Amino acid sequence: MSFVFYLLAALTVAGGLAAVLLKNTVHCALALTVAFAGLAFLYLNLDAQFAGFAQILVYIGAVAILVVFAILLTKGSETPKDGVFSKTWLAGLAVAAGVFAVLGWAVLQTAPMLPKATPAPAVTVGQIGNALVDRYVLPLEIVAVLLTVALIGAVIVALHEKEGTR
Amino acid sequence: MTPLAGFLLVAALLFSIGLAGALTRRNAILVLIGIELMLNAANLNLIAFWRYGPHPEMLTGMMFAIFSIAVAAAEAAVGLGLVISIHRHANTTDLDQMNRMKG
Amino acid sequence: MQESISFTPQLAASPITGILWLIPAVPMVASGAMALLKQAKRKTAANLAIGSLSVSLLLSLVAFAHVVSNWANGVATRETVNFTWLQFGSANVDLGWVLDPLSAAMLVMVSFVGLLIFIYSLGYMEHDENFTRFFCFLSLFAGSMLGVVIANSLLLLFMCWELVGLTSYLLIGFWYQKPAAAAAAKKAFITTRVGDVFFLLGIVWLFSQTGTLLFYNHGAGSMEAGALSALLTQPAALGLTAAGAIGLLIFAGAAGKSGQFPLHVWLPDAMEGPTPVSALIHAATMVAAGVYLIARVYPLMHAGALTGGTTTALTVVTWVGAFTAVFAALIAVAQNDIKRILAYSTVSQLGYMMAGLGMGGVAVGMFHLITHAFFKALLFMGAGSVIHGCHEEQDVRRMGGLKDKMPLTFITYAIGMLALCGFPLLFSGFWSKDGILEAARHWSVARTPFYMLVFGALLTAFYMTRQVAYVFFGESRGEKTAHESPKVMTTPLAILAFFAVALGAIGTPAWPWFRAFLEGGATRFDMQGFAEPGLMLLMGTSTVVVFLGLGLGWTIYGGKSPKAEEPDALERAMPVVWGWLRDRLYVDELYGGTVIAFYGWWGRVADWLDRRVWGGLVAGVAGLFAGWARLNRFLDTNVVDGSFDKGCEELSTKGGLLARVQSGRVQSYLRILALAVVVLAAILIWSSRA
Amino acid sequence: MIDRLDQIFVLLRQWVVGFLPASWQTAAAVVLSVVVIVAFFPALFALTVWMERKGLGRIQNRLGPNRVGPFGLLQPIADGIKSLTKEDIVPLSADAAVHLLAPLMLVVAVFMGFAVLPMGRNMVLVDMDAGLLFYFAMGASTEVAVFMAGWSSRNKYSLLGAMRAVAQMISYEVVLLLSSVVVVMMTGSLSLTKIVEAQNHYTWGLPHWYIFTPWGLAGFVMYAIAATAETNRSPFDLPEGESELVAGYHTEYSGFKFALFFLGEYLAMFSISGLGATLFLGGWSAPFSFLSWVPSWIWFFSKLMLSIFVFIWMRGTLPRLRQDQLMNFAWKFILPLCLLNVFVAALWRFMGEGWPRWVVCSAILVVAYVVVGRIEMRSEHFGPRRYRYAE
Repeated sequence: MSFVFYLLAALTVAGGLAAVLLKNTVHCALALTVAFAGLAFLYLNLDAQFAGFAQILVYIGAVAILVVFAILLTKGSETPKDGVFSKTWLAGLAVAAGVFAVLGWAVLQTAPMLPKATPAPAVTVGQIGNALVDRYVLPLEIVAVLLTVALIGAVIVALHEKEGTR
Repeated sequence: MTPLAGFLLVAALLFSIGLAGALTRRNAILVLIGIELMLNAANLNLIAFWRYGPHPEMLTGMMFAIFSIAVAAAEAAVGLGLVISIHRHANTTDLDQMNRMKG
Repeated sequence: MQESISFTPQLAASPITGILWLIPAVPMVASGAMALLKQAKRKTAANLAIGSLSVSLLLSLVAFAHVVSNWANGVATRETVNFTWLQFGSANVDLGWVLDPLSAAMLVMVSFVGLLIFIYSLGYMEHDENFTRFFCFLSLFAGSMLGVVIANSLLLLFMCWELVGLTSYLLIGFWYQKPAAAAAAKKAFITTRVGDVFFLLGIVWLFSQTGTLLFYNHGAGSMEAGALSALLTQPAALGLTAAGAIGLLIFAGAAGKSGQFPLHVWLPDAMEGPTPVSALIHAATMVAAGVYLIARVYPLMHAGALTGGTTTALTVVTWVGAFTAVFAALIAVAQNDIKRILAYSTVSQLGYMMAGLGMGGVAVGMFHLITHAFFKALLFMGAGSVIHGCHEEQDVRRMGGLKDKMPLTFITYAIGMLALCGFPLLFSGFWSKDGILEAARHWSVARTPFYMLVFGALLTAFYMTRQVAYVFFGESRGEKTAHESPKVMTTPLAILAFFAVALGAIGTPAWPWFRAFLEGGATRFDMQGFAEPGLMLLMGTSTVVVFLGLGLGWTIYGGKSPKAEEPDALERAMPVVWGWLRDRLYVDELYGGTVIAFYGWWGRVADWLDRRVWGGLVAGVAGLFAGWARLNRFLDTNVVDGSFDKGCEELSTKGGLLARVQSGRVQSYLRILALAVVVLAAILIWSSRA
Repeated sequence: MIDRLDQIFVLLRQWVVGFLPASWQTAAAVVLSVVVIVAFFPALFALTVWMERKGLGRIQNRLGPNRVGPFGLLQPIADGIKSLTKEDIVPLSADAAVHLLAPLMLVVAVFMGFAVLPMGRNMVLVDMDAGLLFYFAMGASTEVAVFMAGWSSRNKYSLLGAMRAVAQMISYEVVLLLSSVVVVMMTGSLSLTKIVEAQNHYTWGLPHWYIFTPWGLAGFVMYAIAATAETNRSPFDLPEGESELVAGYHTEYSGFKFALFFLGEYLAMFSISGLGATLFLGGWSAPFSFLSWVPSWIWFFSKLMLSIFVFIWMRGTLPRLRQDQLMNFAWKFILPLCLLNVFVAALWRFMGEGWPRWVVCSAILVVAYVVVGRIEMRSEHFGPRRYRYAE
């Protein structure tokens, strides 16, 4: 467990916490990007170069921006008077805590049997590409279709129903 | 503690944080943010297992993560689109007020 | 990276082969574009169609030149581009295209004749309001026909084959307002389909035996020694080898497309379509596709033949062909519709080609195919021009004396007619037909086909003379006065006429260029070709026969001009036979009386069964249940309801309480979900560690 | 001698690093190159600003800066001093933290991009296997910075500018990626050094640059357009259109922070031009084989400066687009052509050597360009907008 790992983990978790705790929605979104960045660095720390960069490209470059747009379009940026947390926040928190308890317990239970540190696998982008078009070609196609459908669907859902516009 | 366990713990923590956010925030967009966090925690798991698993050269976990990143992007697009259209109808993104589908 | 692309073809030896696929692709794309056009955009459509086909012609010529140059350097061209189309399990289906002398020659013929006919249609379809649609169909047809020609895979060939069938259907029924046209279209489609079923069976069988549908694949193709020898060892029913049986099945498909005897009935009716269509599809190209198919799979048909001998498949081909030749010629004698006469003559000429393939091999059959394509297209377009000139009159008895009114049409038509009759020495038809007769003379199995074909030649000369005498000589019997057709129609006629004469030059015994080209031998000009024993005699006979036919025809019909109503000269002589012939030997009636009648009867039976038996049963059961239901209703209303209603009220109140859970709040649901997950995970882990 | 000159920077670095203990050397080498990059490009930036102002002056028939130093050469330095000594104003209602972070994040992200650019033979900071992906990832994260700047200023002009900028950058980033994909398809690698190596061959003294192929040319043109939009340069400079919204997302910035934005913009221009040169113009390879004795880095930077000049030229020449035109142009015109270009590249690979692929590929591209262009120009997306008053 290197120092770098602890640093990145702290960064990521802090970003996540800020993302769900902050009052101002836009701040939440920005904190989310911090968490994403932390995750990307964790991937790099796991020798998953491609996944790390893809994470930055997709999440920071697209998803975060998307969230921000949504916030501004729904004027959610101003904080409501009656608190940002729902009435049942306590129950929710309890459940989340329960989930973490179970997961953490499971991890610690199984920690001894987990594999020890292994040599870093040398995976080039070329291998990933070949795997994509050969072993994983069907999932690839399906994801392509899914993305197209999602694109069209999102556009249609967000369209004005007013005739005259589009 | 093995490195893998560390990553798994971080993932678990992140997942719980996301869940807490999704369960406690009132703003629909923030619920989506929480869900994004949960997805990312799952990705972290996948990649950690790929890295320390028996056959990293098979790329299985990596592929899983890449595909789930793509799917998550689609999810975000559609979810936010829904939020926007809901806001256009009900003029709110407060989930406590969106309870018209009660039984 | 190169390896990661799975379908990288073994790249063709020459660039032209690499882009051979463009030849069919261009017209197809053009037709797709035309399909999107407005009907009003006639000019654009015409430009698209003709432009695209001329591109194809250009490429075909390049390919042809490439093959010829290779041949001149003593190299027999056979360049293929194959790629995997589908892959299931271990088997994979390959498609591909091939450039060899056969396909090259056919390519040039199809695209050239096609182009001429396109140009001709400009004039012919001028006044049709569906001009654009017509050209869209035409180019689709041209594209798929060229696809058939270049296909190196039986499957690809079959696809294009079906496309060709579809376009032929669309074009025959082009004037779908005419019930006759619609009916003819249906008939053509269904009849050819009968053949195609057998064809498909053959394909499947071939695939199951050889595991590939490619013709040529560097020794691994189904038309190459390895596969063939494997096929020969496979016995099939009736003492046939698998090769023979598959050959016969494929021949059934070919017979369907090119109107061989049992399946010829659709072709004459197909004349309901516009004349350019008849010229392009039902004379020059599509009907020849069957012959081309046989030529393509000739190695399969010929497999296992003893030296100089023949195989069962080829024998069948020969007999069917010879019979069709005579049979159709007989019928043609007694027809009065100008296009029907030509149609039947087409059928009989196709019979000649089949017989030629069966007895003399690829070169003989293909040569007749090529020459016939030119002069028959010429004849049809001439007929079209005549019909156009006579204001859509098609009955030869209502024409006459046109040779002065439409001189150009007359001259070209006469040339075509002489070529078809096989007028000695000058005309291409003579040489190609003589090639077939020559082959028939040497055929080892039987002599009968030879005599049949000679008789057929006599008949051909006779009915053509009759037709020409009716149409162009004597004085006019039509109501309206005829006029010559516009240049855009007559120019293609002239060009075709030239080729109808000139093409003969490449197939004379003295200089068998075409045969050498196909079979890849050397050739040079020497008169010794004629010195072969008996050849002169043969040529003499056919000459005599031709003159006999012409003379007969002229003596009976020449000069005089009977009224349309009064019976035909021959009819007076032998009314009974004439009746048979006029009624097309009752083949249609036969089918009508057997197959179709049976279906009709069976349909009525089924209908009756439905109405009476099943219907009665259903009604009875229904009645039963209805009665039971009435009983139930009585019980319900009087017995059950009271208590039941109480129960319902109870339930709804309790349900209302329960429904509180469904608060409609997303987060509450999510919470419950998460809780469930927690519990589940806890249980799992607990059980796993215990 | 020649290759000494070619490798001069590499050798210098080795020489300097040589003084340190072996264990530090690798790290020191990296630090050294980073320092060099961080020092060099701002200098280039100063030069470019002078060039731009002079060039615009010529185009607009003015003299341009001519007071400070010979030909006003010292003008940029004067500007720098001015902006450094200026008061740093932060609006009262502004979100101070974000307002501060935005310019830093922008500049850092932009600087990151240089890490993978091969500026000469063996002259790349980190030769990453996924270099191109890294570059685009960094480019993507600038958008967040721009948004932060615009939003944190609490100023409607800034917000509008930021929104425009982000929308435009996202849209054109898609085009940027897709037009670079063809190169990756051909090279089979995301590593920029490999891409340059793949182009560093010659037939009859002419280079195998990708721009000299149908798909390469099309890709380069689309890349150039997308790059112009990505760097918010005229004619795509709506986010800063001073006539429409005062200065876009950096309206509320002054002094050093503003200077950082200014710097970041030009650095982005440099790096994106460098990437363009690397992808399509053969990076540091010489245009003719007989010129390959000239040091590689000279070629790289001359190509870079050439494209910078083109940027300036365009800015002086072309009028600004309208927002809806901009978007329609990205999504309805360039994007389809980009996708087609990918297909064409595949076809090119499929058809193998020989003249036919040249004919076919060029034909497809030209026809598509003409047809799509015709259709689009007919539709009202590009023509004058029909205003509907009193809605």
